[in-house]
Parts: sequence; structure tokens; C-alpha cells
Amino acid sequence: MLFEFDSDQRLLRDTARDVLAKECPPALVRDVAENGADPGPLWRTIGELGWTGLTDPAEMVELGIVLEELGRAVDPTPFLATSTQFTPLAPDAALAGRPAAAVLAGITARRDGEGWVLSGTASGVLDGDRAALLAVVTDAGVFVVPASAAAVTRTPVFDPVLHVAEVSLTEVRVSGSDRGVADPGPAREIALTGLALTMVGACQRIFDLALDHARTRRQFGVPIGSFQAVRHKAADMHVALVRARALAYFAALTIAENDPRRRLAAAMAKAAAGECQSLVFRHGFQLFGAMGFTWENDVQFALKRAKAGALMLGTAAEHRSMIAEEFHAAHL
Amino acid sequence: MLFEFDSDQRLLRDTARDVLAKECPPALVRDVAENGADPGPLWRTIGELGWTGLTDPAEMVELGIVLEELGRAVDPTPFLATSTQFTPLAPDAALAGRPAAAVLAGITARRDGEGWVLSGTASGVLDGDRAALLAVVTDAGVFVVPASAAAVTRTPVFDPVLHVAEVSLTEVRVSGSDRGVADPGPAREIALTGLALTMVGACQRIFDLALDHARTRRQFGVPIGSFQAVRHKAADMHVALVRARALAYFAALTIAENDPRRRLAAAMAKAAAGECQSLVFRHGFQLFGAMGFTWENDVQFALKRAKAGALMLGTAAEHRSMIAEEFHAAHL
Amino acid sequence: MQLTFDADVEAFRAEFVDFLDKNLPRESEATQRSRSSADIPPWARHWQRVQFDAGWLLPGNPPEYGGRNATLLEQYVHQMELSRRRLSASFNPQGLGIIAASLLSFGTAAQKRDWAVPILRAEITAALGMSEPGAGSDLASLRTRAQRDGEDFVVNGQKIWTSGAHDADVILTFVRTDPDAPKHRGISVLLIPTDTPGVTRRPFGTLLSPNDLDFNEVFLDDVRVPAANLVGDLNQGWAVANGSLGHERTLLWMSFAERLEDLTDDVQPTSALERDRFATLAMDAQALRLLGSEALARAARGEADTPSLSALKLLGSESVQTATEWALEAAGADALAHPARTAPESPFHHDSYGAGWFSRYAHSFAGTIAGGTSEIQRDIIAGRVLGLPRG
Amino acid sequence: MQLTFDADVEAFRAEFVDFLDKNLPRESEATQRSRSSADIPPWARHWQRVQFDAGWLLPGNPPEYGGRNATLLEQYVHQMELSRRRLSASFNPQGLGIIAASLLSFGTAAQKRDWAVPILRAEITAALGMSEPGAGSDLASLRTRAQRDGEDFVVNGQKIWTSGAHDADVILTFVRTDPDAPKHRGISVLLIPTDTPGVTRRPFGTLLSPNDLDFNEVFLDDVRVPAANLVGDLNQGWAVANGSLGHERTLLWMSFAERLEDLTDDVQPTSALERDRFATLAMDAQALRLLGSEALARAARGEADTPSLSALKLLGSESVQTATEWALEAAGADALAHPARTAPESPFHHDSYGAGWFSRYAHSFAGTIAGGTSEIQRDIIAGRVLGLPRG
Repeated sequence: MLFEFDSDQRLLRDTARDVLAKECPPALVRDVAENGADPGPLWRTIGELGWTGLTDPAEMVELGIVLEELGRAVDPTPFLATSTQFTPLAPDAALAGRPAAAVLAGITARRDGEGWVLSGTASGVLDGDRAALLAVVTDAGVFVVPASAAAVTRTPVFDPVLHVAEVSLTEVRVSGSDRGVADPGPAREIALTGLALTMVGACQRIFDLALDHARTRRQFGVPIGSFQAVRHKAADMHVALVRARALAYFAALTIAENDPRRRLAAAMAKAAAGECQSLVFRHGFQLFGAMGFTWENDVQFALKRAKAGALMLGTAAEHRSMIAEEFHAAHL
Repeated sequence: MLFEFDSDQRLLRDTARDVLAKECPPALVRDVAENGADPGPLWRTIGELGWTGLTDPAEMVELGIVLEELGRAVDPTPFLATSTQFTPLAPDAALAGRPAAAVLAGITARRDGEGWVLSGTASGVLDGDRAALLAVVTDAGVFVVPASAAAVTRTPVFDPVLHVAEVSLTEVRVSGSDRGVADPGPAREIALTGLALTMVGACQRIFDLALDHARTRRQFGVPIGSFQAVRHKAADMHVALVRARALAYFAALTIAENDPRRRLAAAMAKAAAGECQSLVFRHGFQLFGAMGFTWENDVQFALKRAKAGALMLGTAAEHRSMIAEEFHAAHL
Repeated sequence: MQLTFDADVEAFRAEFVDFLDKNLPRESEATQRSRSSADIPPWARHWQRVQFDAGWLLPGNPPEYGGRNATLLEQYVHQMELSRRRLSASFNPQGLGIIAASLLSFGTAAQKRDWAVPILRAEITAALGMSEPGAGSDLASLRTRAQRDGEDFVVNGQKIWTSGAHDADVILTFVRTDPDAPKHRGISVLLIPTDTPGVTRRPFGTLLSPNDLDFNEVFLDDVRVPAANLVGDLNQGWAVANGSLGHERTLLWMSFAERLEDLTDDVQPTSALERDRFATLAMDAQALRLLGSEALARAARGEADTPSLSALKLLGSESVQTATEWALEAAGADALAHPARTAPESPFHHDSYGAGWFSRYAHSFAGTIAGGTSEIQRDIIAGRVLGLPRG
Repeated sequence: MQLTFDADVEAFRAEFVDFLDKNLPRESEATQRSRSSADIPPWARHWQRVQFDAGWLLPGNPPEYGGRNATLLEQYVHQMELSRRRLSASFNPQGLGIIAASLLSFGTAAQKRDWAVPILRAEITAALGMSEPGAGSDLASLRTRAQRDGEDFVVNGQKIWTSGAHDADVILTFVRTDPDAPKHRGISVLLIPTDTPGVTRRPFGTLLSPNDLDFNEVFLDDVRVPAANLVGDLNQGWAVANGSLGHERTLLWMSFAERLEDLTDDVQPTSALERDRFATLAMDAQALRLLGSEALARAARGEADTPSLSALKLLGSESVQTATEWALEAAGADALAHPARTAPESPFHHDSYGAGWFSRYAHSFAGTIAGGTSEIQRDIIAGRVLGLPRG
């Protein structure tokens, strides 16, 4: 195994980082959070950069690179749901430039002549309130429906930039041709890995800000970053980050190469991202002291994104439970 | 609740500490470990001090004080098994000055006319190889048998001063009058609490030695105890110790007052002692560096006693599982 | 060692329980919440006055100040009965515990009459002006200055983290009155009414919401304060800080014990792993209560041992943080919702139990940061309890 | 990024696997264990020579030194195949990895012939004399002195932690040859045969047993060493230390990866809590292998990044410690027995897997202490990777 970005991948990462520093600065995220500013221009930029075109699972590492950088920038667009939740479930239905989401549970499909009738309510649907299309997972397969067919309510969540919605379908009739892939398993692995990389990016942002703070904030006449307690916390955060990043890109690589370990690797990616988030959130917040507790400090957005990610699609503990059971089977 | 030693208890603690510093110094423990020296003189001193007379559960706090100090001295005598395992099961059978042990599992009792027949093999019997009497727990009650009726083999364990044995009974006939208490539950709470306090004492000894080392050992021209990493580890060890000690004496107090919380409190005592041991062992060993890895350093005896205690009578995880289930019932 | 208190303390407890049974407002009367730590809704003002008049507000005080000269142990069981029911004596806790207490210890008769009693009777509310930008709560580097000018002091400077200032009637303000004196000498304490010209209060939001307003910046520009508002002697502010504020800190462990006990009620483990974590929480709660009662027994004997309290603060604050983080994780995606209820709202407590696990976890950092961070507590333990050399 | 190696590396791997299949001794031939890290049982001497002759002992070496000029990645898959089977190339690992390697890098032709090749062919064994009492492995404070006297050096001083010295034929010894030079200048390296008069070796037990003898104190009293035994240039010992010893350290992560992978085989979780812990172990093992292979890819490009390896050492050594402690706890009272088997004994590996969980846990501290403690690794990461200021 050669576990290193190639030069194209490094270029993609650097480009993404540069573009997002300009197009998705902290001020934009704050403007979205405080004033409901429209992230549409950023969404269009993402499309122009071709990132929405990273729909082939073989490009999962590249998609992951983009997602990590978007996580670091606390992306206010519906890119994560579109690229890692909808598209893998409905690769043929993806519409260039149109946001889309996935309804992963809560809907049942009933056979009705040539077609099907979908009903039910799903909560916690990422970007369900601003999607044009929904990929609806049911026991009978995955159906693609226009969002206009659903009743959608945004749920207030603690991450003020994140969109989460309750989606209801009431006797929505769909034709058999709207039915897509039967097994949502592989799509779920992409969703987990994508979310893990988003979290790694958000954690990196917390860490960047915490390190800046440690270098500049002075106490007892010296920068707080010179105290061994702070230095050692920073070292532990660094280790948690490189561990989580490695496992996340490994999952991306198994998806790209359709390796049989992809299921286990995706669970490890999500679990490690959750553990990293736990440590980085806690140490990072503590390191900022009271400053971290204010609305005015930008670290809040990354903290909330990382924590929200940890709670979605199964927590670290839930994934660890799965890892232990599947480890020997996967013969990693 | 007034959770403080009274003056008699403080006097007992100070006396025990002073006596054991003289009668059970590290040199004696080492002599027992290396040369099989006889701890008999210490055993007789313990008897003369009246500690073997602390058999009334109402004196559990006092017994606990003695056990903590004996744990700190890495007691090489069979006092723990005699006072906290045998005597609570067979309070009337205790023989002054005679070591005794408890066989907690592995033996079955079969009715035979007026009497009973005991058979089976028990492993991990504390001091089973040097007891004069055995209290044997069976489904039919607790029986007291002379150790001469059993086949006993000492098991080599990693704590070189600890005696653990395999005890076999083959068709041992006992009369009904040898049958003692029916419910070994209350006795088990004494055993758990006694072992917890022994462990707290052993941890305190590790901590004492580690602090000495931190104050005297120099690196880069300063005592290692001046590094914040060492200072903070020491603080965490201190907190773990005071927490474990408090919960252990609370358990002792509930036993002394026969409070309904005694079952939960004993589980907490053993779990907290195990957690304390885990932290103090790990930080203490690390703090000593390579020196801690040698046979010649006395810290090894306390490390092993603390770790052995953690493995006996249920680990911290096992007790935590019980605590969670019983917590609300006990309404602590 | 004893599991119960002596009979006289238990009789005291019974009397208070009886008072609560007879006088606590009905929940239907107590619907209005406070919006900051210096905002008391009308029903709560009334309830505070009932406690004051009955001598149950601060039982350790003499009757004229809302108490009944209770002993330390009596005060402790009083607090336990409050916390068991999730009651706050006041919705302006710092008014009671710090400002009024400081005035009763260091104030003039007039100050007690004009400020302490109205605070205790919930006629006015108060805030504490201590922290400054860049200095945390390190009094030694205080920069707000007060210069004597005739019968007044003229105050200039800035405070931060001044909880409730925008709703408070008065701010107990630490100021430097002798700029040439070293560090903590030369500090004095002034009562500054918030309607004094030159006082500007800017509340700012927490990370939970821009509208979650308790913290304030307070700007003091040529604020004229009558010399009669000087609390304690000139340049003796350090003594005031160490008085009731120090006392408050010795009782800090109790708030963590209460939060831990609340958590043992509010957290419902549903898996083996969650039960394992719950057990740790339950043990921490019990251990903290035990260690606290040991400290209290020492204090009741008049044997103060402040450094040893650092272990209690460290254990309590870190445990609350760990437990709320676990609870947040255990709740999973349900915990995204904001606000979300995690426990029945207690209308009589100034803490909001209904704000969701993310909020309860985030608030836990106040515990590990304010009143000396966990790192500072570890340093105190290492140096002053364990005698390790300083770095 | 790729999940597999290029075809040439895989072909290399297949060739080695074939060699192992054909040449590895049968277990029945390999019953005798080594008693220290410089004691090679006869069967293992033969097996080491078979590897040497076939160019598989140290594939990166040229053929005359037991290799086949393999690339870094080829050496890596060679090591992976060994570890997957729990094989050690040699029972005198420091002889191969440090002493012979140093001689091949810095030694004269005669030293290579007379010392390196016999070590590689298991005709003699070697130990490393670096650490001294009170100084840990801090070379800068080295006190053992060697003075030139005619054709000899005369050495006086004391070494400690000299693994296997009592069984070794020669000790590669770091000595101070210029007492006036600052710190790490003025250090030289001498090959000291252990039968030289004045060399006294005192093995001492570990906490596991007074008879568990690998560590030694080595006393050097007027030991006369021929000048021909000087390795590298006079006063250039620092370069030797940074050479093969430095190289050894860059590969340290691999030993932790191997131990973690062994543990994923040897630990059998039986409860929900143990499965939770097992998952952490499995993730650590996988992450370390990934991070290591990333570091290896950098090294294969010639891009050394030593500070970044501190994260690997920290992760690996701490994870081994955590996992072995969990395994010990999970085994419960059964783990008291000593020694107790925790895994099938591997006759071809110098580690003893059968010594019990307590022993495996205790040994984990070698990982968090030797080669720079975990605290030092954290300091390196903070300072040299993250750029935080020094305290």
C-alpha cells in the first residue's frame, strides 16, 4: 500500500484550500448564520470548479479531499448531502448544479399496479429543506422523487449553518422507472466517509484556531502555547487528527478501488472522526478559555460542525460496536 | 453525613502506620519475595495489636483503616483473607491467631443423611495454601472445614508476595452443625470493601514513591517534578486516590451501620479502587521511567499488589456494570 | 464517621422542608423565566422575599438579613434540600452570594441598609465587576482606575464577562485606587449604580446563540461615584475579594455535586457502554459529595484547607464535562435539535435543564474554565497539596 | 494513493514467501528459546545463516552482507511477511539492526570482515553500550572516558541498561574521547570484546522476575581496547549515533504496528465493553500502518521528516499500552497466574507471547519510555511539528 497523495491530489487540495479561503471565509459563514445570507454564489463556484462532477466512486479520494477542505471552511452549501448522500444512491438522476438530499429511513413503499406509493416521515434529513430532488430509501429500493412532492420543515439545530429537515411523503405515487439501486450499503459507505472527512476538516479548523490562540495569547508574561500542559494537549490533538485523517482516506481509497474492506473501513473512518472530534472539541474549547464561549469567536462554527457530524449517521460508539463484530470477517 | 475520621480512628491510622513502618518495612517484603522469609512474626504482631479482633461488622471502618495501612505496606501475611473473606462468612468459627480463607465458588454440597458431602475444585483462593480453616461457599450454605481436609496447591502469580491457591475437596463429609450463614452476600460486601482499601493503600504507596522520585530525580538540571506534565499527572493521581478512598470508606461505613446502600457502595468501592489502580499504576510506572522496570526497585511490590487486587473479586468494569443496574434501586 | 447528621441538624432540615411544602409557589405561578443572572421575574421576586422574611433565604445570616444564624452544617442541609428539588434561592445568585455577602462583611451600616437588604429582598439586582479584558480574573493585573475627586471617585476602564450587568441595578466594581502600589495592593471596591452617567453595558451572546445574553462588556468613562459607595477600606479590595468571593469558591464543589446528581437523574443509559459510563458518573457524584462533606466537617471545626478544595473542583467540573459529553453522544442525532429538552424544566432553578445536551455540554466548560481552570487546579494540587517544586 | 504495491515489489514479496516456505525450520527443531537479546540458540544461529546466505537476512544490504540491495519498499514487505508470521530475522536484534549496521556504515574493511559479518552470520552476538546511570540515553551527558595510550584506548566508566551484555561477545561502546569538547562533540565509538580484562557485566532482573535477565550494568575499569577497534573517526561518535541508530528509530513505528496487529489476533473480546475497546485497538493498528506507510513513501522519495515520526511512536506505544492493560483487565483473575499463556508461543520470535498479560502490559512501558518517552514525543510534536514556543 502506498498511502500518499499523488501530485494531482496535492494540487487539488491546495487549489481547494486557496479557493475556499477566498470564496468561503469565516465572514461568509457568520453572515449565513446571523443574517441568513445566501450561499448560492459559493454553490455556483463549487459547480464551476467541477467538484459536483466528482460522482464516480473511483474518484472518492478526490471527492474526499474537497470535502475535507469544505469541512475546514464550514461549508454552508448543500454539497455534502448532494455529493455523498444523494448521488451515490441515484447516480443517474443527479442534476448538474441542483442540490439534492437523501431520505435514509422512515418511508415505506407500497406496490400499486405498475408503480409504487411512498408514505412516511423522516427526521434529521440533511439538506432536506433545500434539495430539488430526494433519493428515498425504502425496503423496496431507492426511489427518486422531486422535493416538491414532499412536505418539508427545517429543524433548528445547534449548528446554525447546517440544514436538517423533517420530510414527509403522503401517498406519493412513483413509477417503477424511478426506482434506483436496490442495495444502499455501498452508498452508505460513501456517506460515512464523506461525513468523516468533513469532520476531519472541521477539526483541523478548530486546531488551527487553537494553535493560533496558543501562540498569541499570553498569560503570566508568556504565550500559553509554551506551557507543557497546552503543548501536550496540542500534541494529542495532532495525533487524533492524523489518525482520523488516515482512516478516512483509507476508507475513501477502499471505495475508489471497490476493495472488500470498504464497509469496515468506512465504519473506522466515522468512528475515528468522532473520537478526534471529541478530543479536539474538548481540548480546543478548553484552550480558548472563556473566549471560546462567545458568539463572536469564529471557532464556534467549526466546533458545532464537528459535533453535529459526530451525531449524524451513527456515533463513534455505534461504529466501534460494528467494527469489533466485522473485524475478523473483513480480515483487514 | 459527616465523613471524617473521629479522633480514635485517626489514632488507629497513625498507630498502624508507625507500627508497620517498623514491622513491615520494604526489606521484609523483599525478603519474603526473594527468599521465602516467614512473615510469621508480623502475623503475631498483628494479633497482638488486636487487629484480628476486628470481627464485628460495626467495626468495618476501623478494619478498613488497618487494611489500608497494610495495603500500603504490601502485607505479606494472610490477614486480608482471614479478616475480610473467612471471618464474615464464619464469624463464630474464627480462631484467634489462626489464618483462614474462603472458597467462594467451585464447590458443590450434596445432602447425605444428617450431614453433607462437599466436592469440587476452586482456583484463585486467596491464602488457600496457608489457611488453617476454610469457609466453603456452596448453594446449600457456607461450611467450615479444616484445611487439612482439602488438597491445596499454591498457584504462582505475578505478585510474588501474594498467596493464591487451587483448593480441591473430594467427597468431604461435614455435619449439619458445620453449616454457617446461608446468604454470603453481606460477607461479599466486606470482602470487596476490604480488598478496595488494600488497593487504595497499595496505590498510596506507589504514589508516595513516585512523588519522592519526582522530587529528587533531576533531568535537564531540574527535578522532574517541576515539569508540568509530571505535576499534572501527579494531580490526577491524587484525585483518583482521594476519590477511591472516599468511596471505599463510604462502603465501610454503610457496612458498619448496615445501611441498605451497602451492596451498591461496595461495588463502587471496588470499581473506584480498580480505576485508581489503573491510573496510578500507569502514571506511576511512566514517571519512574526505566528504573520502575527493575526488580531492584521497591515500587514493583506495590504495583503488583494493586494490580492483583484489581483482578480479584471482579474487575472495575464488572462492578460498573452492576452499579448502573442497581443505582436507581438503591436510591443513593 | 457517620451516615446521618446529628438530631439538631435533622430537625433544622425538617423545619425547612415544612416551610417549602407550605410556601413554594405553584408551578403555574412560576412560568416566567429569567433572561439573565440579574433578571428576576416578578413571581420570583416575591418568592425570594418570602424566604427572606421567614429567615430561610440565607440561613447563616442573622434574621435582619434573611437568615436565622444557622451553623455551617445547617446551611449545608438547607442547600441540599434546595438542590434535591432543583430550586434556586434567588435568580440573581451573585447578588446574594457575592455582592450582598460582601456588603454584610465589609459594608457600612448605610450600605447594608441601602444596598444589601434590597438585593436580598429582590428589590434590586446586582452584578460583579471584576474580570478585565486580557487579564482573566487575575486581580493583580487590574487596570480600571478610580481617582478621588472631591467627594467622588472618577472611574475609567473596562470590565468583561460581567454576568447580568445589562439587567443589574448596581455593579460591585473592583478598581485600582493606588496605581503605584504593587500588584494586588492599591485595589478598592466601589458600588456603581448602572444608571450612572458614563456606564455603558454591552451584553454579548454565547456560542449557543447571539441572543443568549448574560455576559457583558462594561465601559466606564469618567464615571462619578460618591465616596460613600466605597466598600471596605481604601486600597483594601484584596480583602473583600478574599472574603465572600473566597467563601463562594470554597463552596464551588457543591454546585458540581448538584449538577452531577441532576445528571444521574437525567441520563438514561440504554446500552452496555452507556451503563458503563453511567456508573462512572454515579461514582463521581457520590465521591464528590463524600469529599465535600469531609471538607465541610473540617470547615465546621474552623480548619480551612483551601488547596485541598482544588481536587473537588477538578473532579466535579471534569466529571460534569465528561458526563454531559457522553449524554450528548448517547442521544445521537436527536441531540442536534436546538433547543431540545433533556430534562423536565425546573421553573424554580436559574439553570435551564431544557436547553439540550449540546447546551449542557457547552456550559460544562464554564466549570472547567471559570474560578481557575482545570490546569490551574492541577498546578495548585501539585504544588500546594503534594509539595512538588514549581516549574 | 494505492492499496497495493507495484508489481515488482509484489514479485519480491512472493519470492521471499517462497523462500520461507522452503527454508523455515520446523517448530520441532526450534524448541530452545533464547534467554536474552544476545543469546542465540544453536538452531536459530543456523537459521540466521541460511537467511544470510540466501540474501534474505537484511535484504537492503549488498549480497556479501546478507542482502540483495533491495529498495526501501521491498525491505518493508520483507518485514511485513516476517511479522505476519511472528518471525524475527535474528534473536540478537540489536546486533543486526544497530551494531552490524553501524559497522557497515562507519567501519573499516577489517571491522566489517571481523565483526559485522560474524554478527550477521550469528557466529557472535553484540550489545549496545550507550546509556549511563543518571543520564538515560542522553548522549550529551556521556561520562565514560577513553584515553589514548599508545596503540590502545584505556576506557573507564559505567554503562547501564546494556541489553544482553552478559551473553554478548562484543559491546559497541560510546565513550568520551575529548573531555573538553562541548556536549555531544568529543564522543567516539569503540568495539569492546566482552572478554577484555576490566570488563565486568552484571545482569539484573526486571520487575517480572529476578531471573528475567537481559538488562546489564557494565563496569569498565582500565579496559584496554586496540585503536583498531575505533568505529568511525575520532570524536565523531555523534554521527554514528545518528546513523544506524537514527535509522532504527525511524523504523520504530513498525515494531508497534506489529505488536498492535498481534494484539488484534490475541485479544478475544467477550462483552460489549471489550468489543468497544477492541475496536479502538483495531483502528489504532490500522491507522499506524497507514501513517507508517505514508512516512515510508516519503522516505522512499528521500524526504526525511523525523519529527513527524514522533506522532507514530506516540500513537503506537500508547495504544499497545492501553490495549494490553485492557486485555489484562478482561482476563480478570485468570491473569494473576504467572507466567500464563496469552497467545500461542511463537518459537521464531524473540518476543515471548506466552508470558501472560501482566508481562505484556509491563513490557509496554518499554515502548512509552525507551527511545524518548511519550512526554518527550509530545514535546517534539508541539515544538517541531506544530511550532509552539518552548516553555
